[in-house]
Amino acid sequence: MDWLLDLTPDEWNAVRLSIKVALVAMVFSLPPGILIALLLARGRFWGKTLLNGVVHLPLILPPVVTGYLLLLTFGRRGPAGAFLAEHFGIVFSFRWTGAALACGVMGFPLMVRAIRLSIEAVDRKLEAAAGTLGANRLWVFATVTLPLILPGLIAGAILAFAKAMGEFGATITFVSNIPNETQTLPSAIYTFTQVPGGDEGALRLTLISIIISMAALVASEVLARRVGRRMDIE
Amino acid sequence: MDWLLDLTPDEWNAVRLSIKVALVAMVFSLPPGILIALLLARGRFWGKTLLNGVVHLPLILPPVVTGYLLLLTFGRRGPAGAFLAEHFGIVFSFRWTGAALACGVMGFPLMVRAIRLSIEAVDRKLEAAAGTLGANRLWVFATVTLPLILPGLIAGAILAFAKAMGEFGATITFVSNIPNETQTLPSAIYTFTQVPGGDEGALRLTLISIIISMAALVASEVLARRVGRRMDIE
Amino acid sequence: MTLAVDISHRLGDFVLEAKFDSAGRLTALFGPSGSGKSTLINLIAGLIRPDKGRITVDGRVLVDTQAGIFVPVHKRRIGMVFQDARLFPHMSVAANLRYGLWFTPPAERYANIDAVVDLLGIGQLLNRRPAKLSGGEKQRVAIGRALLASPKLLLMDEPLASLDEARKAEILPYIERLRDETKLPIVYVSHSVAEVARLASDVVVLAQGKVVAAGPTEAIMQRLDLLPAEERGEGGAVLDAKVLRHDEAFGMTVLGARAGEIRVSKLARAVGAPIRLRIRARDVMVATEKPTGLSALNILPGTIVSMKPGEGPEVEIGIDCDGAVVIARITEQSRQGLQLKLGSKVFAVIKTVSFDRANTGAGLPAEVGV
Amino acid sequence: MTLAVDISHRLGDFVLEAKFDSAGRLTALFGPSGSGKSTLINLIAGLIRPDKGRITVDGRVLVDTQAGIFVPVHKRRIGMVFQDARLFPHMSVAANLRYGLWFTPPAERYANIDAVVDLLGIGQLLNRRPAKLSGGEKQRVAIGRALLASPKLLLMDEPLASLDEARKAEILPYIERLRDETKLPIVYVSHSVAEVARLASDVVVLAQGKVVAAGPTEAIMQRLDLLPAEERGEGGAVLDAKVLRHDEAFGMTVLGARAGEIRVSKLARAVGAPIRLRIRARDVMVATEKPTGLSALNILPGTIVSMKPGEGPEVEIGIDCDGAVVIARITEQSRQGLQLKLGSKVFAVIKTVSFDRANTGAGLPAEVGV
Amino acid sequence: PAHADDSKVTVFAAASLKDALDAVNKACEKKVGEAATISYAASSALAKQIEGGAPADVFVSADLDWMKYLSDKKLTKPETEVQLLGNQIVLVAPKDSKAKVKIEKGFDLAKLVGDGKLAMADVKAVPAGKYGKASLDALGVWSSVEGKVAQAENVRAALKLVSTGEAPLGIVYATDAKADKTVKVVGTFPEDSHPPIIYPIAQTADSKDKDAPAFLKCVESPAAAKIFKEQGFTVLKKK
Ligand SMILES: Nc1ncnc2c1ncn2[C@@H]1O[C@H](COP(=O)(O)OP(=O)(O)OP(=O)(O)O)[C@@H](O)[C@H]1O
Ligand SMILES: Nc1ncnc2c1ncn2[C@@H]1O[C@H](COP(=O)(O)OP(=O)(O)OP(=O)(O)O)[C@@H](O)[C@H]1O
Ligand SMILES: [Mg+2]
Ligand SMILES: [Mg+2]
Repeated sequence: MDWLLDLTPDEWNAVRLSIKVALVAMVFSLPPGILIALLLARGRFWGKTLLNGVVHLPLILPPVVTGYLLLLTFGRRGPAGAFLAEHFGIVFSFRWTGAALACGVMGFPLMVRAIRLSIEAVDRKLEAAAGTLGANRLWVFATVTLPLILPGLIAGAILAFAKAMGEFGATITFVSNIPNETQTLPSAIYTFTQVPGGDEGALRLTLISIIISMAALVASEVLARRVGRRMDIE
Repeated sequence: MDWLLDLTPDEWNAVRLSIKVALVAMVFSLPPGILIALLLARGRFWGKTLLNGVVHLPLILPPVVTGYLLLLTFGRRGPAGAFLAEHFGIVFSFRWTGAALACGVMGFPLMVRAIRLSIEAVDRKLEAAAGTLGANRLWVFATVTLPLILPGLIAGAILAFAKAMGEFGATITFVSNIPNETQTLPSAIYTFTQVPGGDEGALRLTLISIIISMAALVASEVLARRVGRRMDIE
Repeated sequence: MTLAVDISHRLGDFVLEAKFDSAGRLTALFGPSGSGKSTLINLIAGLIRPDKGRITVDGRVLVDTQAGIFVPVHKRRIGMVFQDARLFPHMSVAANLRYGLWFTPPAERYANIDAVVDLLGIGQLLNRRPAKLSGGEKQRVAIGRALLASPKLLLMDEPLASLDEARKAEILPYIERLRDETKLPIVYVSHSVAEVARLASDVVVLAQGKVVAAGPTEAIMQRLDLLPAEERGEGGAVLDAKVLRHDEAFGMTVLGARAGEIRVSKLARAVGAPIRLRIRARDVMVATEKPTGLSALNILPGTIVSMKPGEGPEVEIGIDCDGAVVIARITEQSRQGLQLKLGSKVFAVIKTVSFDRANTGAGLPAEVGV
Repeated sequence: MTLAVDISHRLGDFVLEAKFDSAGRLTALFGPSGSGKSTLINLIAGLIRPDKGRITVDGRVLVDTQAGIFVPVHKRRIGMVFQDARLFPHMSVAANLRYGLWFTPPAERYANIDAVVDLLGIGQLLNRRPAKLSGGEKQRVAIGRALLASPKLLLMDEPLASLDEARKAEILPYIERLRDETKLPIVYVSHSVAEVARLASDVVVLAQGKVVAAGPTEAIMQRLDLLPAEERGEGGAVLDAKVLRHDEAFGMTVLGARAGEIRVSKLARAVGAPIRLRIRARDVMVATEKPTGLSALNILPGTIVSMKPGEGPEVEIGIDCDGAVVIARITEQSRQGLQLKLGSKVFAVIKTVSFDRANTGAGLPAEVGV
Repeated sequence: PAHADDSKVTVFAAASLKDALDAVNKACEKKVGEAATISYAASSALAKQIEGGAPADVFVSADLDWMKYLSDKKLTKPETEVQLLGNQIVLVAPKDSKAKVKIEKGFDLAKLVGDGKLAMADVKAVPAGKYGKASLDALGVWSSVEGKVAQAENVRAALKLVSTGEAPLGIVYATDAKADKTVKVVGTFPEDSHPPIIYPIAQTADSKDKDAPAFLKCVESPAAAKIFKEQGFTVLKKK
């Protein structure tokens, strides 16, 4: 245990940063994730296939390419990056926020898929019943659909979190590897694997990463089970 | 179009190889994927959390680490690699089969999650009904559960396929980047990005990769919709 | 209420073409399985958008395909009880019940949760999840949920089909009271003649997607040919009567109808209260001389005004008892034996106990409040 | 068949403790909503593993917690029709029907798919998906599916609850025929007295998880107190009779029971065939002198052997007609008016048409084969 | 070797050599009798793969460390090891940059970088990064810019950061800078400010391919040297 936790300050920072980045990525991708999953599961519109494709892009592309595209778009000279920086003061390049963005984008297809699957499993007759009781679409969603897809939501969120904990290629390409700012655990691990004799350090950080993600996983399982038990779909 | 398809023989090989690897990875991970999804969705056994954790490992770990672990385990000097080579003549190291293994492993958590979600959405009362009609567990699974989870299965398979099309870190670490043998599209793209002036080549291969994955995606959507329509869960 | 429907809608091979008006307080949709009752009620609720047509309630247009009007479900203020309960599995029974309250302005709430819970006998279920209820319990909760949304029109799709007689009998008076006192218009789907006869002011008879008859219950119930063969005996005259007096000694109530005095088991209704009686055709005997020494208490003199062959060896005899027609269903053998003809002076003999609660629209037990 | 159940099982707050034996061909589980009927039938099917106890069918142990025996569902060869149809949504109706065939050795198949399809009137549905069926259609398909698995014991959990009377009447004879001809033992859940009286050879009455009475249908049906208040009139004598002769002229059949000759609408049964009659207490009148000029054809002389106060102002009069007891339900007012006492010689007056098909166990229309 | 075509020489080479080595391979095809199969990846990955039993005949590393890693484990044939190529590291800026600098001891790099970042390859792991850090250390400016360094996964990614304008300055190989028209070289780091930049080549211990020596010989030939020089490498004297 001592051996495991005998980290340099930079490594501690990487641990903290990784958790922060993964959490932020997860939380901020949930609302758009739900929205897009809803559109894909329920919507009938032109370009649905396209939207579906775009959502899956980060999965299909090598992470480095994704990172590069992010750099071109959200970098300080990129169109979106310049716009956001100017109007909202949101800067991604070389910031931990950029790491979160990269992790969020990489985990997005996983999250959307999970949520979409659960939305498709919802019994629409229940939603109709809620409608007859006076609930408009938004209320129906909030009081019936959302609770019913909670297990899928949890699954999607934890997938995104886990992915964020392991994401490396897009992150380092987009925001590089700046200790205390953008050096997440995977970047630190990468550095170790690239030097002869770095295996031990890599192993240690890997174990820490596993422990964190496992804890999150177990927590999500427990949560999902409790939600499921409460529900007991007939 | 000409420009897009004006590939060198090695690049053509990379395209073919990527499709082969992704298909094989998808097909071979389906049976264990279903099995483990079943265990996780339905089983109650000691170590379920552990199993769940292990399945998610490839998602959590940086791909390089996963690739390295694969090298250590399934390489010709690794315990599993040596065993399989000796007893079954199956060699992974530096073969396309190894690339398929790496891609399969990386996509496994995604596939399992998708399948598990759909299993959890299956109405167990229908399975009970099948039981009363004389079907044993296996038949119930084959004739009721399996058809009902088909949309989830398709979703899981396509996720695994797309992931395999984009997988790079674990593959190149495990089986290197040998033209005609283990050089998949992402590896070829990587190689392009590593040399000055390689951007155009990288872009071309990226586009090809996107086209293939999108085609698969659209096909899976159509399939899933047809299955879903056929079913129209009440 | 006036409900006006003129709609056509196609579902696969099935075509629903329904046109009818109803100004009744409770309109029953009656017809065999697969005749389109649920489809029609879903159209009224707004759960299905019709291919073509128009539905108005009290002049308010709910849908009009020509004018391009379609009021969305949640704005229709329509309570619906489904054939399958459709309770929210993630909420307790109590939360299910209260669901509609959120969307009802306090001023428009007329249903009281405690009274409804008492009435439906679901007090001990409040903290349960729907998955842990029996079939009948689920349906009772579903009825409560719809009522508590204080709807302006209540649609019920065979809400009692999965309830036992005791529960049915407990709930029916409540539906009657809703019908009579809150002026809540109700559209009620059923394939039970008894339910329809008891509850409905108007009946719409559906068969294979078409309206084969529509009109006041009295008229429809006398047309035994509209009823399924198995239930013809359940049909018969439906008479409006008044409570004349109570006979405390024997626990009886005497009703006055145009046909004469009729004795039934004591009713918890004030003298003068209007009552609806159903006299099932199969409960009526015909006598050519006034019977004596017989336990039947209700013997109404009258004249035979109609004779229709019924099912098999039976005939349906219409007896005009001072203006109201009572229908009797007897065998051809008896008819010949008694030499009955049009114009014969006869007596309609009715067993008192044939007027059980289900046939009199007796209303609510006194202690239940809404 | 002998079905022996001695089981206790807890579900949340609900405790089922059932002990009974039944050697009947069709055993009805009868009781109000929430009394544990579905739970009990699930225990017999093997869908629930009991906390404690033993169930045997014809000596074959299905479950015995003490001996650690639990035969899995699919090995029980038990056909089950659920309260909710539970059709496989991904298969056509035809595939649903054929499902059980896969698991039935050809030698043991006794059900014929064409006959079943014809009978249930589902021929035009065969290519549809379950989602496109109406509620009643679903249930009919579910019944067909269970039958086609050629089970050795058929469990039916209120299979007719969502069917209209016409369909019920079509299916009931088929269930009777199964009961009588294939020797397929049936356990039938119902809360309808009419269904139970018609179908059951034995009845187990449940209330709040306990068996309150069990025995032959005749005995249970005469105990009007066991029936829900609303349905007491539905109870009464159940008599075994034989077809004596047919009266073609009037389309009548004359039955011979111990109580005397009884005339009913023509039955499609051979002379000599055994028939079960239910004589509803509310359909029987009592006369002190033999009525004349009355349309009622069945007038049985007898002696009053019992008088029980019934609901409200009513009394239940047991009349021994040559060994068979017919029960009449009349008002106290009539009883006093006619001065009826134990031992009085009276006539039980029964309307012919009261013996409708649902009360006679008339069996299958001739053209339907199994 | 376990791969598909047993008769071909398999080369594991650092990814940054791709263009040069592909050209040399083509030129050598006749002499060797066949084109070699070349697998490009990071030196670290390749070294570990060779350790794991990869069917490589020849290893070309981007630095001495990974070659030493293998030779220490007796996985190379020491007699075949040659320091093949050399390279330089340079300071680059976007094409439109106005930055002017003379790289010397204590030059004010921090001021040049300003609010931006100095793009480098990973300073602990990637050779180009390691050399760059050593050089800055020797020039006494590391401590002043340490906080402004953005470490990329590899030298190409560092170059991308500069060429997209994300970082105003970067440290990359001369070979990379030369081929990229979107950046310009602002200065070259003195050779003596960092350990020599060397690409060693060696035959692996397991290599049995009879053509491998011919391939090595060809790569070390003057004809090959010409190609390497065209790409901006320096060709080292054999020792
Ligand atoms: N989605 C659909 N596609 C095609 N046909 C349908 C669909 N839904 C229902 N039907 C058919 O429409 C007809 C009317 O169905 P509906 O549910 O309205 O009948 P119902 O009168 O309510 O019957 P029940 O009393 O059995 O509930 C049935 O024949 C049914 O098979
Ligand atoms: N999983 C469960 N947990 C707790 N209580 C349950 C559960 N399932 C059923 N019950 C309760 O057990 C009792 C018996 O239920 P059951 O379904 O057997 O009744 P039933 O006689 O079939 O009623 P119905 O006629 O309404 O179908 C009910 O009171 C019900 O609330
Ligand atoms: Mg319906
Ligand atoms: Mg039940």
